[in-house]
Amino acid sequence: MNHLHQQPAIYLVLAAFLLGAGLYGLIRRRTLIGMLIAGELIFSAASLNFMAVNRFFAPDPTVGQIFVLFIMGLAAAEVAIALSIIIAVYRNYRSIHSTEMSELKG
Amino acid sequence: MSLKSAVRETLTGFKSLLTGMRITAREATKPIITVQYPHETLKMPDRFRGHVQLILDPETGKSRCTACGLCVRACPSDCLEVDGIKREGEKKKSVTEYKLDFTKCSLCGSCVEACPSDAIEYSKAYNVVSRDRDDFAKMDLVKDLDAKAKVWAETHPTPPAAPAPVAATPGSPTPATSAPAPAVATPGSSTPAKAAPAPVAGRAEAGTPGSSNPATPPAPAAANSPTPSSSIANAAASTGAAAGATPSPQPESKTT
Amino acid sequence: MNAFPFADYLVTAIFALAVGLTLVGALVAALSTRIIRGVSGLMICCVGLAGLFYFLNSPFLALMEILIYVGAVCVTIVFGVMLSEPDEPAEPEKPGRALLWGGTAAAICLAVFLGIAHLAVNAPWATPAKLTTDGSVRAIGVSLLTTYSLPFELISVVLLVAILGALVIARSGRTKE
Amino acid sequence: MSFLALEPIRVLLYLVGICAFVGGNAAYLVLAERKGAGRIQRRPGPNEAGWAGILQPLADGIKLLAKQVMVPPGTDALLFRAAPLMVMAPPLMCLATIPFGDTVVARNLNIGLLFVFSFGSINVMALMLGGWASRNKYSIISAARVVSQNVAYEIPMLLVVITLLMITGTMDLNEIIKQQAGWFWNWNVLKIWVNPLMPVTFVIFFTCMLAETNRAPFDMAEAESELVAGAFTEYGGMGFGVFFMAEYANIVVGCCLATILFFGGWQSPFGALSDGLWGPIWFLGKTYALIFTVIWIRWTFPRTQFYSLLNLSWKILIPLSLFTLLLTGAMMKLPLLFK
Repeated sequence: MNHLHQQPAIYLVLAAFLLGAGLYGLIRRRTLIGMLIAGELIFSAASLNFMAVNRFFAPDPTVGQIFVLFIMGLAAAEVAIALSIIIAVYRNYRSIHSTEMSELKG
Repeated sequence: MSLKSAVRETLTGFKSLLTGMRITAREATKPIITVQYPHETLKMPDRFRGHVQLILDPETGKSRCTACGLCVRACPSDCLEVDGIKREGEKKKSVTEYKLDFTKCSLCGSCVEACPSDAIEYSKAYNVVSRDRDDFAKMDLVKDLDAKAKVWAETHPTPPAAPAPVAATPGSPTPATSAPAPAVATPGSSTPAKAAPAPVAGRAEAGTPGSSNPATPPAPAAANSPTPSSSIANAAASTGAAAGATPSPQPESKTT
Repeated sequence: MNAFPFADYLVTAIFALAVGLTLVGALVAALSTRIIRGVSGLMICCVGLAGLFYFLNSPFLALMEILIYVGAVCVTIVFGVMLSEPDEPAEPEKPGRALLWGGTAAAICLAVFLGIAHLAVNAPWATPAKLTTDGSVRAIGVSLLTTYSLPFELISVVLLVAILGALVIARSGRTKE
Repeated sequence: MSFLALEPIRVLLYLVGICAFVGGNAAYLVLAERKGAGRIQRRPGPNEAGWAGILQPLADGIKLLAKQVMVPPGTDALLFRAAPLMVMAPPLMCLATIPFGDTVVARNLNIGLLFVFSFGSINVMALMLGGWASRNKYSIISAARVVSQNVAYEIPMLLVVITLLMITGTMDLNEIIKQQAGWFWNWNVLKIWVNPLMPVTFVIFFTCMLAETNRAPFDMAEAESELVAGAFTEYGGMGFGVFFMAEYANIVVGCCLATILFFGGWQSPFGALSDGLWGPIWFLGKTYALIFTVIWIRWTFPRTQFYSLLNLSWKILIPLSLFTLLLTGAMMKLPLLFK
């Protein structure tokens, strides 16, 4: 257990960092696509957390992997939907800056 | 698109693809038909109209031109200049100057038709190149003829007594061209560009010393020369072998 | 492997590379001003994550991460970027305001990061005494089609709905024009 | 010798060998392509550099190396420089798991097939980033085409591969090859008792491979007549050279994969003579036969139009590959009903 890559703390801290970075991006990004990227970072944080816990602390190391697979599937679906919405928004507003979408009527 | 038509379309499409591949495979096994340009050139057909040139009479090794000036008069673009002198012991005048302004020439051929003594013809030089405009504005056809005559003389070691001195040493009647003539006739021996400012047949860099007739360019062009007799053809071949030894730049070959 | 004297260093170096890629990628994804760089950052982050997954005994998930995130998600996002040219900046924020909001956001995120990291490091994790499966690809497949078959089917339905929804939404925007 | 037996050293040696293999292949496949094009069009092709043009790749390489790599103003310089590096990495990675012979493999993974596909998908990203970073209309159009084309053809390709996975039951490339031992009718492409549509499956795979590697008749991404040079319009010198090499390296990887999946990899066609040095010989022979088919196809067919390209994928290949998938599943599971 003296190897660096067998320390669960590294993975967990890294996952927390990904979450922090994702949150920051979600707050500070001003375009919808930027927010989408930040959202993906948060997904990645969750995946990494699942995998780390799965590797070190779970009695059945299959479950975490399956959950990460589901996360990936959901992320792919989310990106598809989000991008189609973004493109529709762009067609209506000629912009994807989140501050400019202030009308309620589409 | 119904399922049946989709299936049929797919199958016929696939079959047509295979047919296409069969055709290209068959073509790929056939011999090559392109001309490898700097190594070989096309033989120009008999009716090809290049610029005008003086004919070397294979019997005498001289021009048949009598400087009568009919061609000058026939020329609609006024691009010919002919001059001649009357020599001792000859009935007719012989040409000393025959200049063609190729920049004005429209290759109409009136001069060839007008010539009463069949002294001019179309050359087969199709790739005339030069860096100098004067090479075309003042094409010296007599000089080309002299170069040809020199070659002719070399391949006729025992010519008939009468024309031999004239052909070999044309110094007295044509003083202007006597000096450069030897340099011209031995391609690759000396600096061709200085010795011969005449138009360059073939590629300008190909080391062909100044002469617009097709006898002195490298071997491929020599094959194009009009061959009124076998002796000229031999002459062309011999000079061609000499000129062919000069380095010629490789062409850039590209696909797609 | 033990015969090779530098094996440990090599493994550690590769691990450090994976961690570094993840960190740098996340930072670029969160901080860069240009969207396309952000996507590149996400891609780098995902490659690093794939390396980490490999170290977490799951080469299958590592490859799936690359296949899905780099090959599908990032590509789709770049495609979206191409269609909506988001790089033209809106009217710039006032510097004071930007500093204020940026500082607040950074503080919040730092707090979240430190808090979760503290929790994660100090939590009383229990290492299991005995593993019930080996976590191989075969085990994943068996679990997917037995225990987790319902979520598996649901994911496929979600993906189908996502495809159809994406088509409908993107199309409606077009007809409106 | 014991030093060579060490795994890291061995892998390192193999990687060096793979780099040399890819480099040599990329260089000489360009020559083979030009020679093949020449033959099909009844001209000799490059024949000036060396005997029959044998040194032409060297001349081209020197020319490209001597050129300055220009970064046009207005481009995203970092991405612009990174894209050629990214595009070269995937084929090199993929070749690391490809078994050239029974024991001639850099690193045999038990999920080698997935490895090849996951790294192959990076290629699209690299082309897109290169196209986008160029800030050129043509490049961006080309990048958009690359994406829609690759997305469209990835689906039937993966469906076909799933069909094969159902038959083989493993993602280990060497194991897949070993299952095709014996006479040539044991090759997956001819296993019509498993699925009568196996040859069709191969045709789908091959078509998708052509589209994925942006080869004619599906080279919409670099349609010279419309898009100058597509995604690499702005690249000059070795930047362009690397893109070009990567294209050929991808073809090599694709043909290796087709050989493994459908033509028995390093197995000889008649059961014997596939061990030792014969393995790589058979493998490379089959691979090069496929590569020359690719070249042959390129110089036979004109470029398709983009909509018919997408129609082919969405309306024909995907339904067909779904059908083969279904048929294979049915034929594998039907015997269980009568037990």
